[in-house]
Amino acid sequence: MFDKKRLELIIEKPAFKRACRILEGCGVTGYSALPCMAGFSLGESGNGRRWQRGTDISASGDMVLIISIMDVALIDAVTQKLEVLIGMHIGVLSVSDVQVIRKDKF
Amino acid sequence: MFDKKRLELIIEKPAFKRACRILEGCGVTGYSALPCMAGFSLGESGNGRRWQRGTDISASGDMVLIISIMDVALIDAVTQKLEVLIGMHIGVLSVSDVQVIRKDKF
Amino acid sequence: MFDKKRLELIIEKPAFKRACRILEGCGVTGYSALPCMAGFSLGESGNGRRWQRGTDISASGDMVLIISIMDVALIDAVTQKLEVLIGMHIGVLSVSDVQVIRKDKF
Amino acid sequence: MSLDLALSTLLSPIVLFFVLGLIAALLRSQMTVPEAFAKGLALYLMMAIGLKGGVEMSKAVLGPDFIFLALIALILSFGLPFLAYLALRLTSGMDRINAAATAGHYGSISIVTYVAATQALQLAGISTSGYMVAIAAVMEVPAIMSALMLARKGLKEKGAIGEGAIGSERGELVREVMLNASVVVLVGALLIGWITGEAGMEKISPFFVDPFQGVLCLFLLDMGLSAGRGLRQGWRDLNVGALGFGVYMPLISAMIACGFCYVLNISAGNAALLITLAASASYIAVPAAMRLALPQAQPSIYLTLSLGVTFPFNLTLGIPLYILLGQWITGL
Amino acid sequence: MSLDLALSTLLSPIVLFFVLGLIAALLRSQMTVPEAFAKGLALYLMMAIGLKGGVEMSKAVLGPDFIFLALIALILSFGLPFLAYLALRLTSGMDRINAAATAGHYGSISIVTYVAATQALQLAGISTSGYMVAIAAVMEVPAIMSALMLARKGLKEKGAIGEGAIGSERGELVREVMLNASVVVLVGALLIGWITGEAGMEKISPFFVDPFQGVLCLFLLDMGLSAGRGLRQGWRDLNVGALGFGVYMPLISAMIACGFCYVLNISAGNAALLITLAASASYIAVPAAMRLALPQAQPSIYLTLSLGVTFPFNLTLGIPLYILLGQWITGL
Amino acid sequence: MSLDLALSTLLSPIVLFFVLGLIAALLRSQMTVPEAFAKGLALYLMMAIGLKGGVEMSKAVLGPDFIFLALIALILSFGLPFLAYLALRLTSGMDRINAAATAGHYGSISIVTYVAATQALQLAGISTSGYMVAIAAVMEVPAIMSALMLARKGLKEKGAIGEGAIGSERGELVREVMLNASVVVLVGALLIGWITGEAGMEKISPFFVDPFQGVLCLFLLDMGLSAGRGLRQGWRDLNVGALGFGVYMPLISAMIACGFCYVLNISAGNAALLITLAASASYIAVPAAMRLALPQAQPSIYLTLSLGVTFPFNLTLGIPLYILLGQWITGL
Ligand SMILES: Nc1ncnc2c1ncn2[C@@H]1O[C@H](COP(=O)(O)O)[C@@H](O)[C@H]1O
Ligand SMILES: Nc1ncnc2c1ncn2[C@@H]1O[C@H](COP(=O)(O)O)[C@@H](O)[C@H]1O
Ligand SMILES: Nc1ncnc2c1ncn2[C@@H]1O[C@H](COP(=O)(O)O)[C@@H](O)[C@H]1O
Ligand code: NA
Ligand code: NA
Ligand code: NA
Repeated sequence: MFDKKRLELIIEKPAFKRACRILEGCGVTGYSALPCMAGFSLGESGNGRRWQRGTDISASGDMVLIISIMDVALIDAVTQKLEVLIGMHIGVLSVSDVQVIRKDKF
Repeated sequence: MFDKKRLELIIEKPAFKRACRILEGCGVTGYSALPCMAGFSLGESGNGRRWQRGTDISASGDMVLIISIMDVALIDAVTQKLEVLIGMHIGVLSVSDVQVIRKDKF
Repeated sequence: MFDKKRLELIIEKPAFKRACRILEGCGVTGYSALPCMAGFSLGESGNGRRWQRGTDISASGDMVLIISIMDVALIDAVTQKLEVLIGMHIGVLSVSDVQVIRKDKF
Repeated sequence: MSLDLALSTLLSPIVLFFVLGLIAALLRSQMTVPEAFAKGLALYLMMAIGLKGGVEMSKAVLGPDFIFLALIALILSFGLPFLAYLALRLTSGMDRINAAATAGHYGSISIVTYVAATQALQLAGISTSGYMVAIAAVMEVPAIMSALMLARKGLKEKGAIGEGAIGSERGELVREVMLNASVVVLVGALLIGWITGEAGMEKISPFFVDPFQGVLCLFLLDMGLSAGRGLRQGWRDLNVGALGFGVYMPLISAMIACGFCYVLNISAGNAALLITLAASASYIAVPAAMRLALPQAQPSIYLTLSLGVTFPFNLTLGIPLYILLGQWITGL
Repeated sequence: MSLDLALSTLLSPIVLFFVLGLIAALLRSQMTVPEAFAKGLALYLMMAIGLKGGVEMSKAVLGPDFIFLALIALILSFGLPFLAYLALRLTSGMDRINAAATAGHYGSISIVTYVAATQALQLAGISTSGYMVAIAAVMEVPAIMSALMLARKGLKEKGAIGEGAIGSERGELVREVMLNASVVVLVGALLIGWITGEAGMEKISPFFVDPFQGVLCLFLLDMGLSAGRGLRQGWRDLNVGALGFGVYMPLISAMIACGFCYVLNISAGNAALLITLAASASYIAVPAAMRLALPQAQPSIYLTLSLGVTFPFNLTLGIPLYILLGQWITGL
Repeated sequence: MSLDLALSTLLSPIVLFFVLGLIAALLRSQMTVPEAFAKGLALYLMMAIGLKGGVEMSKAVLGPDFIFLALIALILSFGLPFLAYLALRLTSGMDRINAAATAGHYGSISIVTYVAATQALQLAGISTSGYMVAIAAVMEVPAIMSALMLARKGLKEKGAIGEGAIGSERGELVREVMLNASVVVLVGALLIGWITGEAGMEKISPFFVDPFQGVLCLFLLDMGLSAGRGLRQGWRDLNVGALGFGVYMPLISAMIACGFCYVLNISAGNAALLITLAASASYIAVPAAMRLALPQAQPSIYLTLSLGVTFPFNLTLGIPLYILLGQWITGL
């Protein structure tokens, strides 16, 4: 098995396509997106804010989870570019280690 | 990048709000929930039971996946509290290591 | 906490049941499936192909994300069997380390 | 005449679409009705039922008859679970907690069974009162309380009482149970129908009245699929005693409701509906409440029984029988 | 007569179902209308509105009256945000970016408010022109441009201008705004209604005309749930000045529209509709555009105001008032 | 007259909504019909078609004519893929496996194209038989078997035959193909319509008959969006030979069906429908089966051709042509 990186980005739906464009621009070999149904953020005020799908008819508050498995060499460039995006948009980014079987697929 | 913990809790929908309350009570800075569409559990009898969304009109059998990125210092308290919950409710809990870019966000 | 493996398989819907059968056949104690809503793959031509739920009425292009937490002893057999499947079907497989609280559950 | 009734019920498009779904699921067809669509239809059906009932109620004066009937309905919903619990414990060897949860389902009601009965009665030319919808709403919730009372002993045995679930979250439980979607929509639409009356109904009847039966067909196709899949996955968890319970319990409930009807001296149509309500078992409101209040109980047991066994039985054989019972008891 | 109008609006099934949803959400019922189902209904409503308007337009010749009205509508949609921005900055202490985003919502329109007004007018026996749907479509988008212009100063202050979002992705933004679902469906259906005319409509009216009011009931139940949930979660982010804005801004917009109506000398029904459009605030097209173009603005502010405060106000008290205003101004 | 027919088909609301969706997708509007809603509508349409056909069948006696027609249909569905395969291999240079999978789609049918043809025939005052729905159902599946036979050679070349997919899981494949949703619902509703007849239909026709055309408009809006998006994403994978196939193959199929119609001596309406069925290509049942049985084939090829090229062609130009063909061949 080969070591790769797994990027997980939780981002608001209106910025979804921007995130995709960034990922594609960085040359990742693929990604998958899943719809979130609810979420919570403590926020700076410490007040706490919950959201839930269906609360907002414009669906502009919905979040999307994007998973992308990529080469270790790529991860720094990708996170740097995405950092700018989640500076503007609501989002959460994390990276972890994974093993894959097909080395050249990613 | 900074080391954090990623908690992944798969829990039945009726207990979803309880799980959220526990997470919020422990002071996590946020979480996201995603709807599951199917699942399988071998069970104690070794018989194996599959479920699928849409099989049960009350939707009380549906499962939800909750992801929460949190500080390493928090993870023990959170898992302990959630352990009680999944003692009562159907659920699966796992923890892994992740790296993030914004240290204070989590 | 005990060390286990977390398998994440992103696979096209028509092969979903096959993947489940393989997992069950290997003796995993459970899995959960989540619906994807969009995805991208660079492909061999380097052309890049996006898909999105709702683009295809037959829904045969939809992808499903399967998560299964399992014992370290099991992971090799499972990935080997799944490798054959994703040789034929569209899919992405990755494995990572996780910690769980209930040792015997997995 | 009774055979006629049974046949015309069995061969109505509604029942036939249910059977179609059932067969498709048992043959393991991959066909599904999208969940969001089915839930939208369920909402439509409850609104339509509530509105129709409300308009009927706005035309008549609600006398003491109604109050008595509502009281009886309350007693039935609250009381039947105790009987069901006993029956389950005696015949199926089910443990306390599962028996209590299952029993709760049989005190509460199935609104689709109710609707199917009103359709069959209409076909047979037997009139019913609009306020019966209110009676149905009354019977939704009390059974849940009985189930929780019945489960106390089992929980004590397991040492599970006093834990978070039942202790601090009672408020949430009460709110979710009292304000569950079917109660809110049914009672809300009933009130709206009552307030706006015939005049308000006129403009919305092309949506809520005319297509009603057709929508029911589509919904019952989905119910058939659900019942069939539930049955296929769950029957292994049930022994003969439990499976039998799914058929004889509705009959016991029907007989008891019969007795009350005799005492109350109500019309044949209303009697048939009350009997049907008593004999029907919940598969929406109660399972959701049980996962919240009694997570230790197994859904595969109570859902299989209520949706996989009792619902098909009532829809096909039960309803004609309950109509005959209603006619017979009021003719005595 | 004015009291009559208010009462018949308030007690129409449409408004009552909205109130039912609102109450259910405020009481924290878990009830929901499945999202996919609600969006499907929204689509249906927009198609039906567009078709009806198009058929009406196919019967009459569009004269200079229509052109003038469309021009006024454009001015209103483009201009009102500037006023709203001023009002917000003066009374609520909101920062520049949030004020700009919120202001944009009040220049654009709510198609459901528009429909509710047409229903109330029909009930009151006041006739309106089919082309008013086109006027509504005209007012959807310009306000978004005003919001972006208003936000420039705030963005410059923050040093955020010139960044990717506003720079290179302008093309995408323009496309998403001009081709958002409501504009496409509304304008498309309008054209189709116009092309096929009365003859084409005949075959599809059992679906698009007869059940329309009933579908609206179901949809408003969902809107009530959304408004209630939005209000419960968002009111903490709003001070009294901001909350007040949600009520007085529609009234200001209504007065200004009134002035234009007087100048244009249009019919009472059309005047009532134009006033309603001016007074209504967007909660579908504009929020989606704002998340794209002004991600720094907080949805909890603008959505709570537009959906949680202004929409309920317009639906209940606003519409009767706007109808009276329309009658009064054309009677002068 | 033929121009009239073409024009009235092209300007019917159904086709116009399809074109609206197509344009919106090609302009990259973000508009969507929620998937669950669209699938619910598809279910409704199939139930309605089946029921109507069944009721018609219950009125007449099915003679040997029907049996012969069904046989011809079987032969067409089974045989056309072989022709399609040849054509693809000769003109487009597609590899064996993709050619086989694509060919399968053209033997099977598109039920929406069928419905659009019945609507156009009705408009033109040409009568058809109810049992044609059964003929459509007969043609759904056989083509899949042909595709698998055609693919064998390609699989052998690749050394992929004998692997799990085709070996041990044959049972599942057969079940999924024979019991796919469209076959189950179509055949099931047909039987139900047949059993309950005119009497049973009466109560459900306000749902299944009156709004049918309107629902079709909404559904075709979604089809237009799908076709447009498929086309935009998939055309790059297709060369001119392949794209041309999407237009000339339906014409070849139509000519062959024409020949059979001449031999069978059936009515002009039925001939038009059989020709349409032969000329239409599947985009629901067959792609799903192909992902299961021939995962090596590329969906972007066969779906783009069937949904993005052939369906729009048939809906707009094809249907009027097939109707004329039907009239011409039966007039010989
Ligand atoms: N590197 C990746 N990370 C996550 N998902 C991927 C990745 N590559 C492909 N996918 C998913 O798998 C689908 C098919 O990819 P492929 O197997 O490359 O054709 C894509 O549409 C994505 O949903
Ligand atoms: N620590 C976290 N772990 C997982 N998801 C989070 C976390 N923090 C925020 N989110 C998600 O991101 C959304 C917006 O959070 P924020 O960026 O803090 O406003 C929330 O509603 C959650 O869905
Ligand atoms: N090992 C596992 N990995 C992932 N999901 C699991 C696992 N075990 C159980 N699940 C999920 O949890 C549900 C209930 O499992 P259980 O708690 O074993 O009854 C299943 O239907 C799955 O959705
Ligand atoms: Na009962
Ligand atoms: Na406005
Ligand atoms: Na064909």
